[in-house]
Amino acid sequence: MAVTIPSDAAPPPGRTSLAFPARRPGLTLAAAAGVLVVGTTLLVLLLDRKAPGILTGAVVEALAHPATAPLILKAGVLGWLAEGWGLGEPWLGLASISLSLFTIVAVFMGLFALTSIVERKVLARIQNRYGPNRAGLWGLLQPVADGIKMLTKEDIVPAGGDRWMHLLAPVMLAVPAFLVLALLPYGPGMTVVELGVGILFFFALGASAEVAVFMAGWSSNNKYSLLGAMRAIAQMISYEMPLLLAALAVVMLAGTLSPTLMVEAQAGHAFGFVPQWFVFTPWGLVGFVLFFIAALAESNRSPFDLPEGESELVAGHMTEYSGFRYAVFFLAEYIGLFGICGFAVALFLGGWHAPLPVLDFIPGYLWFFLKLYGLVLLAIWIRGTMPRVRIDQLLAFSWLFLIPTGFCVLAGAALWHFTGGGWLGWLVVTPVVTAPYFLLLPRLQSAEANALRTYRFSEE
Amino acid sequence: MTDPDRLLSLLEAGLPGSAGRVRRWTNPGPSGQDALLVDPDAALEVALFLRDHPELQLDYCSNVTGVDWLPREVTESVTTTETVGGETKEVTKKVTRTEPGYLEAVYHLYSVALRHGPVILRLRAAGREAPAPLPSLTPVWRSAEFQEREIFDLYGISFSGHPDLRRLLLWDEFEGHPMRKDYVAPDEDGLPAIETAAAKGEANR
Amino acid sequence: MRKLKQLPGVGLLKGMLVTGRNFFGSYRNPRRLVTVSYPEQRLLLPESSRNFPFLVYDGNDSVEGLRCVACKTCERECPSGAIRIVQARDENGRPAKHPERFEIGIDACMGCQICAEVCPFDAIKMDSDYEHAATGRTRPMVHNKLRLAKSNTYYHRIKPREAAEVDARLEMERFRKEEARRKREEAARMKKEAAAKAAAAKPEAPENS
Amino acid sequence: MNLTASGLLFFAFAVLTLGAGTAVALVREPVRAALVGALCFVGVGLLYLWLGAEFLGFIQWLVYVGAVAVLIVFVILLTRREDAGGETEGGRFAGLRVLGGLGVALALFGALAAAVLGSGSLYREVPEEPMVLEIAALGRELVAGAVPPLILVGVVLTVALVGGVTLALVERKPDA
Amino acid sequence: MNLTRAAPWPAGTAPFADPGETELLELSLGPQHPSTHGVFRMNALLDGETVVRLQPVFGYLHRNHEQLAERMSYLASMPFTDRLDYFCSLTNNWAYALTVEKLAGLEVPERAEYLRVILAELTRLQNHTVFLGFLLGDMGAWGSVLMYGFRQRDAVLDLFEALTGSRMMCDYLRFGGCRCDLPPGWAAAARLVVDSYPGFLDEMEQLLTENEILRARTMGIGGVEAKRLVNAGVSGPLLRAAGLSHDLRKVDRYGIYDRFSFRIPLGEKGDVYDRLMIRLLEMRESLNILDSALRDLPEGPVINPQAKLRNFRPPAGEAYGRIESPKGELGFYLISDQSPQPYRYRVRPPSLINLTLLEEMCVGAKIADVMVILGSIDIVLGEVDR
Repeated sequence: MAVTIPSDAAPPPGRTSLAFPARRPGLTLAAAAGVLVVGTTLLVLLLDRKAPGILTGAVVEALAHPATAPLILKAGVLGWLAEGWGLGEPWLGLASISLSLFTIVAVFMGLFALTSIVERKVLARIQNRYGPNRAGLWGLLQPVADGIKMLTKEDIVPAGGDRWMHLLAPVMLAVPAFLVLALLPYGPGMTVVELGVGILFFFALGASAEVAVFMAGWSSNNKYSLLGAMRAIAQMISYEMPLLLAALAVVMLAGTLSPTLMVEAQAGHAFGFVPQWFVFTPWGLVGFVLFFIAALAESNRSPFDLPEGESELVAGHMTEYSGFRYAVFFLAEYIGLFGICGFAVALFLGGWHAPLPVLDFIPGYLWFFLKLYGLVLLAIWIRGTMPRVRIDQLLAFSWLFLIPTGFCVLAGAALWHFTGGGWLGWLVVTPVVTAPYFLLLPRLQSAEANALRTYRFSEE
Repeated sequence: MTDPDRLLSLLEAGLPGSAGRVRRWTNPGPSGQDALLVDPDAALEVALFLRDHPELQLDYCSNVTGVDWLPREVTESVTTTETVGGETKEVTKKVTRTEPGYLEAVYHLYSVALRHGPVILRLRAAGREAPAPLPSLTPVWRSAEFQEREIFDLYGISFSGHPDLRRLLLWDEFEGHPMRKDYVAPDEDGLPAIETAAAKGEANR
Repeated sequence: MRKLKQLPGVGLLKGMLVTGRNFFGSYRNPRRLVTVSYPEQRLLLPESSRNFPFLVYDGNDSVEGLRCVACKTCERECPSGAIRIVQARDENGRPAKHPERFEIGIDACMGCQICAEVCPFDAIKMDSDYEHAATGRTRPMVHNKLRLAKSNTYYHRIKPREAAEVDARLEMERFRKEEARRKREEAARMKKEAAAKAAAAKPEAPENS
Repeated sequence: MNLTASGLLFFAFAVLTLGAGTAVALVREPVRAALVGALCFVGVGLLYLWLGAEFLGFIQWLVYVGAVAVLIVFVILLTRREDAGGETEGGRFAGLRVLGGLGVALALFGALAAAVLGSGSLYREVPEEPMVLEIAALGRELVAGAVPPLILVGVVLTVALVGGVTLALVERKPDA
Repeated sequence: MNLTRAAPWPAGTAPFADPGETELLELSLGPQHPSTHGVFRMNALLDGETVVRLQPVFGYLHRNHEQLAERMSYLASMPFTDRLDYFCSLTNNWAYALTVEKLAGLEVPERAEYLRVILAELTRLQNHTVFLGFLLGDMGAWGSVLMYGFRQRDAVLDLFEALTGSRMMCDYLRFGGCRCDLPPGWAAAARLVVDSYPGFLDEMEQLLTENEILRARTMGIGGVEAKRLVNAGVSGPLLRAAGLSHDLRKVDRYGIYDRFSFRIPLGEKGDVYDRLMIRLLEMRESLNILDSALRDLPEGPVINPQAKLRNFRPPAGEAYGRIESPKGELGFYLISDQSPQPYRYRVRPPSLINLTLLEEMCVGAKIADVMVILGSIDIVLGEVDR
């Protein structure tokens, strides 16, 4: 029974309301968008005077066909640099690389800021409360507030801990997370670094995360951190195997190690509307589920958030971190999650391909980010529901169930290849792929846990 | 079932030597919960007997409490026969003597199996300054472990035979036993005493 | 031992269903959301909600109209010793029927309403206002007589039913006291008349004997 | 000495690798030594990348930084503190020990240098266009040509692993 | 003053005869720790993740409640009983009032008895609701179940606030009855809350009972057989989860519980899963009691007219009274010497005594299980340290 004081009533005397919840949200949003659009057009026109016609032409053409808008814009800017500033070869190459890197980092930092507020809002709504809505419109400025808080908080290095290792650990975790973003196939021809061995690079960087987590745990000179670090290493090692196996199946079918070619292998639609994504094949579906579970474990997301299990290890290897370096850990975890979900999209969900041919007018990179964000929201939903798994169950689940399933998925992919797909493929591959689910999983749980408990009532 | 007289008769039957060492203690209040006053040295065997006797099966020691009885002036009329001026006659005089204070451990026992109780045991430790150690009943009922440690902590009765006798609530280097009636808390926080009614001590008279 | 009849993993999905339903439910009907955004919206407290005591005064003069007669019952009964009363002295030093200083340390007071319960004159009641934040830890936390005194009309506004009951009771007492006083006067007058009649009767009696 | 950009890069990677290598020997703290060792492996991976052998570079990172470095760290953690070896600082034969160590090092370095110079690979003409590795070809080569050694390596590795685990188990007294 | 160093471990207690085998890690869990339900500390000796020894340390919230009560009148310590087990203030009040009535031989009118039963069962409902939330929070479910529990519990707390004036610190019972009668419309509001509870319980059961991770985390850990529990003085849901039918509402038949027909749920193995399910089933039984109690709530006075409010001096003597609080058997032992202050005031805390076998439950389990086992015992530090 809440009585609502009309929002324009003056706040109670002597207490200025810190928050400035927008009086009319719609108007504020429209004003902000308007300022943004007008500002950019003015900027473009201003810059255009240096090399007339190139920039404006590129912008117009980009708006014309959005599918390859980023490429056109980049070409336009490079052309503008060459004409306007008369830059030579080394500088142009440098400019093109930095342009790509700048956009990728900007996009993913924006995504990180958005996710940190979306996660708290979705978790809040799951728990029937509002979530942060004080900083800015609907709480959208909360990431800015968090950032400022993290910057101003004191940055403590524990005495007795190993100072340099303590300072270096978050960097060692964040750098690989960002490097992985360079490999993701955002759109046709839009992969920042076109490596022939993209997947291998992804796994090589993933492997270095363990060393970073260990450095954090060991250098904090704190028993909780050490326990957290040991758990993190055990978890990451045992969940890298299923990740590898699921990816190998796709490598085998797509015949290449580069994610871009894998996405191209999933082009086209069968029977006019069913997309040829790997997830719509029996081995692909099980492989995707396997990949997603292992992805949750790799990025320490619930229900596998054991390293920083609040209830017992306070914050695991991040216990002794404060201030901005704690924020870097936070950042590394989210960017790592984006990286892995990005690969899941590239490997199984058909990268930039639209689910239905009729939807092709939406540009490829939008599809990629939509699917990526769908997986991130699924991870948040899981985090709001499931309790944490215990360390021995976590390891047993990986070694005794996920890895055998991984081998079956490999076998299933091979069978799919030889049976040429279609109904026969489904018939042959499905039992092979789901065998561990029916045979191994029930045995994994102790017989006692499977029994349905009966509760009697005392007679009197 | 738990009427003290019946218990005393059962004790006589079961434990021959316990006659002199277990007496009935009557509760003046309306609650009708009389107790058994047990001498410390007989406490362990009486406890084992009460727990294992088929008719009693007092397997649940619900509550263990310490009580600090201050020395009390007791005035009672004493009739003595004296010879005054040749003939002997009865003389009743008011004699006030101070009964020495003592510390007491009270055990409330119940039976979960037979659903009866409470049977109350009272063990007295002579003297208040250096109370004689009482036998611990933790070996008989494990529930007494923490509560006996609390009595040791707040009253100062030490229990012989307790597996892990340390202070339960206060830190080990604390001097004094706060629940004693004559305990005065040392004023160590150094702040000026706020003279509220309670602090002046005459509240709630 | 009956085995769990469902496939492993289905229990987790059912759990996801519940949280999903709650997520969309919270948008569908906002009544599910229990929290309110506090400074702008406030929960309507039930009538009997109590936080800190206040002194009731009749009429509109907060010093003269105080019901409190400084009998110090509440000071004695207060469990946390938060109340301090100094009884006023009239001009020639005899204790007067109102408090010169009445202070409650609201940091010590735990709002247990025992003072309101034991007060024989209904002079102290519990207020449901909870916004007493102050900048200092000692001085501002002690509310003096002026700050504690609130009018009976305020009491009627925050607790209508309870205030009406108290007023009815006070009215009844006043009426009964009035009644008793009138009966005493009546009796006194009757006695005086009787005495006067008796005196009048005596002078005649001697004449006619 | 015409310093091209890639020459500069090579020089940097080489210094990184060698520096990390010597640091492993000199650093007092065992855990720090392990981590600097990981840095040395990264340096070797970078050298492969500089040569254009991306596949080998990433495999180097995956295997050495991901697994071997963590293995060394675990070994340091799980062995007991006290018998971590007394310090052999100072003592009567300090001088002799240093000389001996230097001698062995020089001998080793000499043998290595001779082998490399002798092979004449330094003077071969660097091919203009670095050979582009065709992954599929590599895969076919591995599976078709070198099946027996591949399986043999796998078996040896498994046996070693299982052996290590049973040793660790036996050493711990069975739980009472 | 060395506060941190606990007592040395008695020799030879670790399963490994010579700790030289692997280095045992001594970890102090608490007193400032996210899931110890307050300032409670455990000194754990760990071999890797497995607990070898566990020593609880108490006293961080000790305010010597009993000494305060012995220097105050009987009425003045009633609001302090709210602060013992601050989740169930009304059952604390009832235990204290029951013992003083037994001490002074006071009768309680009919309507007051009904009110006491209604309020005690509402307290049990909201305590078990919040227990579910904390247990799932210990297991890492990020507070979703906790928030559902708080939302449902809020309705009950609003009922308490409408009747007693405060949500958690009710201070409502007096010796010989209750402080004031129901405000108009309270019974109807209570009826609404009781009717909404089964829906909430069904939702919780769908979320919990078949959840594989929850079953894996709770089954088979923390179990002790009934005989040892009784000897260790454990009471309440822990005992019934081990299959022993001991509920003071049926054993002592205090108040008017014998007029209501309700059943006592019993578990099989007494592990954490059984304790969770027993509390869920107990909530349903409380709903039955509330239905019948609200239906035939009689009219009449709520307090015994002879009971004096101030300067209350019970006759000399002593009394021990106990009730079935949501945590277990909550007892009060009072000795009166006819003065306004009790000569001896003792609280029998179920939370403290239920912790006697904590070490036995935790040895051999993982460090993550220790938190879940501690959560399943459902302790409140206000009652443990008094």
